[in-house]
Amino acid sequence: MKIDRRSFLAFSVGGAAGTALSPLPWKLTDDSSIWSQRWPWVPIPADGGIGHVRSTCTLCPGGCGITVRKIDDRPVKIEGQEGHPISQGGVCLLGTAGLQFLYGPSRVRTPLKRTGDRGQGRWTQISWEAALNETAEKLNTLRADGHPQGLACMAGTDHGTLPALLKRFMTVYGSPNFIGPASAKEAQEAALRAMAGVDGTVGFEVEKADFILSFGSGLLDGWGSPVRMFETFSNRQDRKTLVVQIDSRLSNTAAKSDRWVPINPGTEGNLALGIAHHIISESFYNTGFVDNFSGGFDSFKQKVLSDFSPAKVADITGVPADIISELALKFATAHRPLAICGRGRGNAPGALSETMAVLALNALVGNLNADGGIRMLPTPNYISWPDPEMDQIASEGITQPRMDGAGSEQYIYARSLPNRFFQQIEAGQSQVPEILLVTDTNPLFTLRDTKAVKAALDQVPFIVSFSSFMDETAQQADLILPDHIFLERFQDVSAPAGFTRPFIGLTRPVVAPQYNTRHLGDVIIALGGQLEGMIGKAFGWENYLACLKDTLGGKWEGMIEKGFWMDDHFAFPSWDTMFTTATGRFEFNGEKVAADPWNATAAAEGDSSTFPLILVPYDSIRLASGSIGNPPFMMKIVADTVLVKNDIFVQINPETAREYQLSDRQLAILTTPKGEVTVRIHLFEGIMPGLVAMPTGLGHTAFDDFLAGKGVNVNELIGPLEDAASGFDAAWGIRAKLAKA
Amino acid sequence: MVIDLDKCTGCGTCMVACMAENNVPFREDETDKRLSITWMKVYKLTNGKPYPDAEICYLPRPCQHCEGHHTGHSPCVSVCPATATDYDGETGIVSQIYTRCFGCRYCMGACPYHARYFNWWDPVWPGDMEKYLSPNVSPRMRGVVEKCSFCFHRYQLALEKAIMEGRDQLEEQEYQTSCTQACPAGAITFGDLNNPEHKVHQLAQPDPHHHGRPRNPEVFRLLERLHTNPKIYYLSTREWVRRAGDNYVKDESKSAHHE
Amino acid sequence: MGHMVFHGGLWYALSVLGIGMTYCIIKTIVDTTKGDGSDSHH
Amino acid sequence: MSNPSDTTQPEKSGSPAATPETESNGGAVVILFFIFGLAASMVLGWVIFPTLLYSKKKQPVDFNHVLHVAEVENGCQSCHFLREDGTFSGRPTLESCVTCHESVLGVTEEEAHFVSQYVEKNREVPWLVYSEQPDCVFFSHAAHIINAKMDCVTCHGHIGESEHLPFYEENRITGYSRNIWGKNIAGIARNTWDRMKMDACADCHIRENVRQSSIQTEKGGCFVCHK
Amino acid sequence: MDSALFPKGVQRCAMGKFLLGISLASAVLLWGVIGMLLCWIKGLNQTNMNDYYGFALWIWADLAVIALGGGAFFTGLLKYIFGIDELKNIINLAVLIGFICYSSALLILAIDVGQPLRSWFIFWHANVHSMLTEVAFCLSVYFAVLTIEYIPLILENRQLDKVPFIHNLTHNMHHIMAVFAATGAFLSFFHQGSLGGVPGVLFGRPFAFREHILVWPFSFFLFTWSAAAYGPCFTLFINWIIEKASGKQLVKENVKQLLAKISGWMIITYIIAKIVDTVYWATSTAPARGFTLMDFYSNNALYGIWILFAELVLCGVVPGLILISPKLRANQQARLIAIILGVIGVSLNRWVMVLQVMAVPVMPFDTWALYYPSWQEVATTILPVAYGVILVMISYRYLPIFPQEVELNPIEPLSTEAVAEIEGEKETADEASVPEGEPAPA
Repeated sequence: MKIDRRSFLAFSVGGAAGTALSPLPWKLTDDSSIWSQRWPWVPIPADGGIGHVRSTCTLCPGGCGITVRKIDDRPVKIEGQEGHPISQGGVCLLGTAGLQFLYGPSRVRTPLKRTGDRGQGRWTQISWEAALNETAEKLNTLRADGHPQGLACMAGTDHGTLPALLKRFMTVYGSPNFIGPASAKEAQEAALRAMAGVDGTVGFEVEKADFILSFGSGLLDGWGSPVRMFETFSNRQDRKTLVVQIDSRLSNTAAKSDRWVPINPGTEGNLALGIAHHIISESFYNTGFVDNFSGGFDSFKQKVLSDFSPAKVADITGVPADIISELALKFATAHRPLAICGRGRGNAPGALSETMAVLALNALVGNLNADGGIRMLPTPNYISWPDPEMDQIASEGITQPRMDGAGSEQYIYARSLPNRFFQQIEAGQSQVPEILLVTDTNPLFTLRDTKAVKAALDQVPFIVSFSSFMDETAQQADLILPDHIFLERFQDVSAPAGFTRPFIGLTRPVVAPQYNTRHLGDVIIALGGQLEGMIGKAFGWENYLACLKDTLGGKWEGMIEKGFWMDDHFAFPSWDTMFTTATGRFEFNGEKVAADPWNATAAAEGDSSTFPLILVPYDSIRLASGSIGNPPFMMKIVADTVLVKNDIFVQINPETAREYQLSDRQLAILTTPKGEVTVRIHLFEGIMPGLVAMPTGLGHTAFDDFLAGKGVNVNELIGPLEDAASGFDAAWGIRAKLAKA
Repeated sequence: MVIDLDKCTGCGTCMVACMAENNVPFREDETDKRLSITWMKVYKLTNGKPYPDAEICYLPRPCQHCEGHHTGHSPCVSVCPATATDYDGETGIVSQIYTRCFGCRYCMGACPYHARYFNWWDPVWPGDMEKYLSPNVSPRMRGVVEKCSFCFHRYQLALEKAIMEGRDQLEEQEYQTSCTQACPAGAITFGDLNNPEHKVHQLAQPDPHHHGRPRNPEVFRLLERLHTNPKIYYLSTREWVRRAGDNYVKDESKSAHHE
Repeated sequence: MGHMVFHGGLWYALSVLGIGMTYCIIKTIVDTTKGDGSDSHH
Repeated sequence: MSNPSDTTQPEKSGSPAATPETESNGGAVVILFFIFGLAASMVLGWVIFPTLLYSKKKQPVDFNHVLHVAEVENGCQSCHFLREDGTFSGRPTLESCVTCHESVLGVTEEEAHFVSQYVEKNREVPWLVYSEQPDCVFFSHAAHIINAKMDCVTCHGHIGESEHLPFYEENRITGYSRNIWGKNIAGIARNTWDRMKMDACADCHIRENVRQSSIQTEKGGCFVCHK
Repeated sequence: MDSALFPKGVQRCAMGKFLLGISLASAVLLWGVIGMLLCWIKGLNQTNMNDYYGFALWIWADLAVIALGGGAFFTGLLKYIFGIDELKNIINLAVLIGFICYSSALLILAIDVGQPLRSWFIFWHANVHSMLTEVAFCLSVYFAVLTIEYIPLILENRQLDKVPFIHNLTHNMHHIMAVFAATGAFLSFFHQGSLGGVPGVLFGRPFAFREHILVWPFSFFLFTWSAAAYGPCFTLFINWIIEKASGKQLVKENVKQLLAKISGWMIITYIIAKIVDTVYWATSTAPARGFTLMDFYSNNALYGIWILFAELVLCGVVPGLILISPKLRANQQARLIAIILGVIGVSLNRWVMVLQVMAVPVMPFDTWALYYPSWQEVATTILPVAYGVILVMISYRYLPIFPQEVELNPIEPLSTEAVAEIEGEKETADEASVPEGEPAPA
């Protein structure tokens, strides 16, 4: 029979019917949906047993306790640590996002050697042996040439065993150039040395104070230990504590305070003295303290009364005289008043006089080492290693002057002046280091006038970075010896910012090192061994862990168990014994401050005719502005009034906008003596007319695609301002102008 | 859930804690907030007054888990054609099942709080970030809607623990959402609104006769007048803040609120 | 309520269509095999 | 279907219908072909399709349940147990095996292989889990074992009585284990353990009235078993 | 060349010209297909939709074409149920348009959902409380009806019709078409309505929400009504285009006027109801939720009160009045303007009920959300138009869409035979049907 069209038709109809009666179409439909329900390219997290590890966060100087939740060996979330003395179970957003640093694309995964030009981003991966050998060789040659002081080292922190090891290394190597950080924290320590002769850290007992007068400190914007501040703020209502925020902007802190006192930027110090004036003239001050335990009060009194009359201060600060006296009254009559300083997050030290003025204010009401007052803590003394043997080269080198001039006659109270360090090099006024070691800091992003810093770095022949991330400074390095990050290593965290008790937090590995990185401590010890001379001898531990255990001695066991060590019963010395100045008294004007501290209002750079406006940087808790960049989770919650695509927004008052015919979200050119950038306008009623506020922490050029190229780094636009009294960077802003783009 | 707006500092820890807890993906550019998945979103409210009288208040907005004017008649649940989102009578949680959802987005149109987010892109975790994903929350594929679940997986885990210990009731503290736990200011309180023992009940004082409308005069709910009957109660001592929580026809007195 | 209208309506519609089409096809097959109707063309 | 050739076609197909004998013959042919089509597609759908759909995978080690169940004290729970926090440890880790197997015990090929490949290299065994549920499912063993007092067999069948591990059959499209849909391609289950799809769970939950808290469906709340 | 396939007694343009037209349309079609594939393969990130615009251009297009396709069910209703027989001369076109509109709507929906492979969940896991479920069911079932109504048209192709089986099938289907039409009308009533319910039930969106009658919001009835009212306008509009394109009159004036008149009265009644609804909504529904009418029409770049005026008056009352006045609707130009305004009016209404709903801020501290579609969205929205053009061209060329065409455009040489042919065919067909008429029910 012939297969004609009808037969074929019949065949297909039968086929269709049969298929419909078979599972094929139905199962396929179902399975295709199920396929879409678990697409191969959507990850399925592995399940396992839940565990928790306690550690300490080192992403900021806060020293909060954290608990890391793990599934089998995988850390999956960072949470707070119940009963931790600093963070009381709380955690901040940066800490919570911490795991993104651990696995992020910007990690440096193995030692790298630069092949292209600096900053070109061309690297070859090398072995640790090769990396260490090359470094050792450079160091040996430099030493052999006889000027070990040509070695400089920049570190992000001054406290703990790691900086101690670095300092020890520098010492036995023969270089005085260990450059630590210089932030508000260091400024406070400097002021403490100057006025109280105490070599230690300043603690602010916010938990107990009942009247907090904050001179521009962003208590809710990342100042001190952020979590501790958040908690203090939120449960202050129960304690009936009042917080007055003196700020030129309605910052989050100002918004949440009981009262916001707007002030001309950069004049907080004057206001402090203005308040002092009222307190003294009305003799609200604590005579018991002032008469018996202070020195230089008369000259201070005279100075304040003559130069800081409310009227005059009102004129400078823009704070009405009556409000000044009102604040003075409230402050002086409060049970436990506390004045706090350190602008914004406290990244910049500011003029020594500002800190001294605020410290003086606290002294006037006699709250030094009083409950809810200023706590003077001695430098943690648990690191007591035998003095290293020094060879000829070392002992000579160590006596050489520091490149940043810190500790010299002029800048006697400063420990380190990173800004000055680079300014000097760039200005050709100091010897250029031949080798620069950089760890845990990112000067090319965090220091004012990044162009100058870059120019200075360019002059340094050999730069070694120990950064865990490909940050701006690391990009300029010749060699990167990547460190573990805090989740992969042991470390002691001492003297957390603004804390009021002797405390050491323990950071411990919560996960095995993910990449081919090495603990800085181990690297220093290994490096020491590879150097000629006595250097190796100075490091008698086979590795860092051994060193840490040895150093902490009896504390170790407890720390392993609790995650920290704290001296709860620390007896604060009383007024008669606490001051170690020559006179044994609290010196209102400081002991040997080179320049007169009290006539120092650092004016903003630039002339008001070309630059009618003033640019002030502002810190936001949602933007990490330290050496590490914002993790993706935090970039995700940056408001669209701060950043849109790659455009950064500056806040201006609608009045200012009218003056320059600018409208909301409009593109504009922002110019300062240091540079010019394109920004977008955000109209904000909470900012003083005439000001332009730009967030810190944006404008990275390094790290990964989630951060690089977004916005502008305000440090490009602001130059440092050297404080005569201390050498600190006193800049708080800069003159600027805005024009339509 | 009760959120104390006087305590909230707008830091955003709740948002990050939520993302970290719930495997929320992210992209290189997240500045277009209408494409950015944030189950918990903190809004910035201003009182509209000029300098220096300007005031700011932050308002965190998770899914409101609306009960609607009759049980389970949430704006979103009632419209989902495939029952991918559901109202759980036991916990009062509005669930979202990503594998059931086929992405019609009707629920997003229905939600006045914009608490629902669509996965416009395939989720991608850069570097080795896939390693930190939690197995307790399933990652979402492209093309489905997702939203705050009140960290329901924590309830499931707490129940398992309770079962092991031979209990059938959970303690107040046993089940807390990630944002509640994380908030450094302690602004968020979480618990069972129907349980007089629980802090949330005491704070909000829900009125059973008016669909849980708060009896505490300093507490309000977002868009109370839409009768969505949400489970998020906001606490503020500031009148302008409470007023900002709902719509009022011009010169309408506050009392109109309770018509 | 909407429930019932919905289901009732739906099943009513489906069955009408089903029965209608079956009727047409069967009747057509009958017509065609009977052979008449188609012849009327030529 | 309408192309120029049609113009001449009607005569061809029209005329046979006119003459009786070809008519009947033609009808028979049509019916015959119809049956051919039907049969062919049935075979395709019921026999060939399932074999194509699933891939057969061998377990890394041919584990003998009977042997082990005899050795250990408390049956399945010895290796598949609830953790203290109520979560379930279904896939035994190497650790638990090593307690006995740090060196070769028996004489079998398999064990030698197991020890050399995994114990000595300290590698976890990549077991293929027959009852692996999709990621969107939250299954609480605690709720079923302790609260509902169910035994393993109800869902997992008699795997515990096997001397050799069966092939792990994976759906090539979905990547699921075949045990989820069930061996029967039509999805018909004779025993409680024949099928592990959602409907199987739901049926039991409805029967036992387990947290039927959904307002929409008046059945089980989604978040009872989903995550 | 393909003349053998033409309906009897009509003239069609040259093959070349025809193919040219087809290929032009196909080019546009291809563009749309590319957009469609991009959306399927890369996902909906190809669109400019966002979390505020979950519903956007596509859903508008969907609602619009369904409203415009409403002519099919309404004309069907009039012809088969109310037995207005003149309409048989335009119902084929109405059915064709309906078929195009509904198939397009389904296609767009298939692109719009984030997980097309799972779209059948809407049937399998249906939530019957959801308006969208109702839409999906009625839509697909009614599409089946339209297909049933369209099939006989295809089968009436001169060559196909020669196949006895097909010929009889066509005949039998015509025979019970009334039943199908009735079902179609019934289904349409519900899905047109439930489409109106889609925005109407959104009690979280004061701009969209409408008070309910039983389980349905006002908008439910308004949508059905407007579809019935404006659908015929679209049918007439397309008819006008085809006539212009072919340069022939295809439907007699009286038929057009009749449909126009019906449409006119529908529009008038609809617009009155719509105005009542709007007033009630603006004075009662919205204020109860804290909104005044102007809140919905101010503080944004696009949505001013003009849109309300345009929808209600310019594209509602005006065309309505024109079409009900015998003098005006007899005037070609006036009628054309009216039907175009009508088409715009209903589209505008659907736009407002979808996109403006998404644009209006609900939370007091939220802002207006405006959006513009990406080219992929535009392309995929135009795709159905191109597809429609092609289908119309083919159908017109090969199928007897317009029963009056032969009569209105006699072809000189063989006109008489041609007419005779047609008559003959008709009679025989009818005769043939009579005897089978009886046994059928048995």
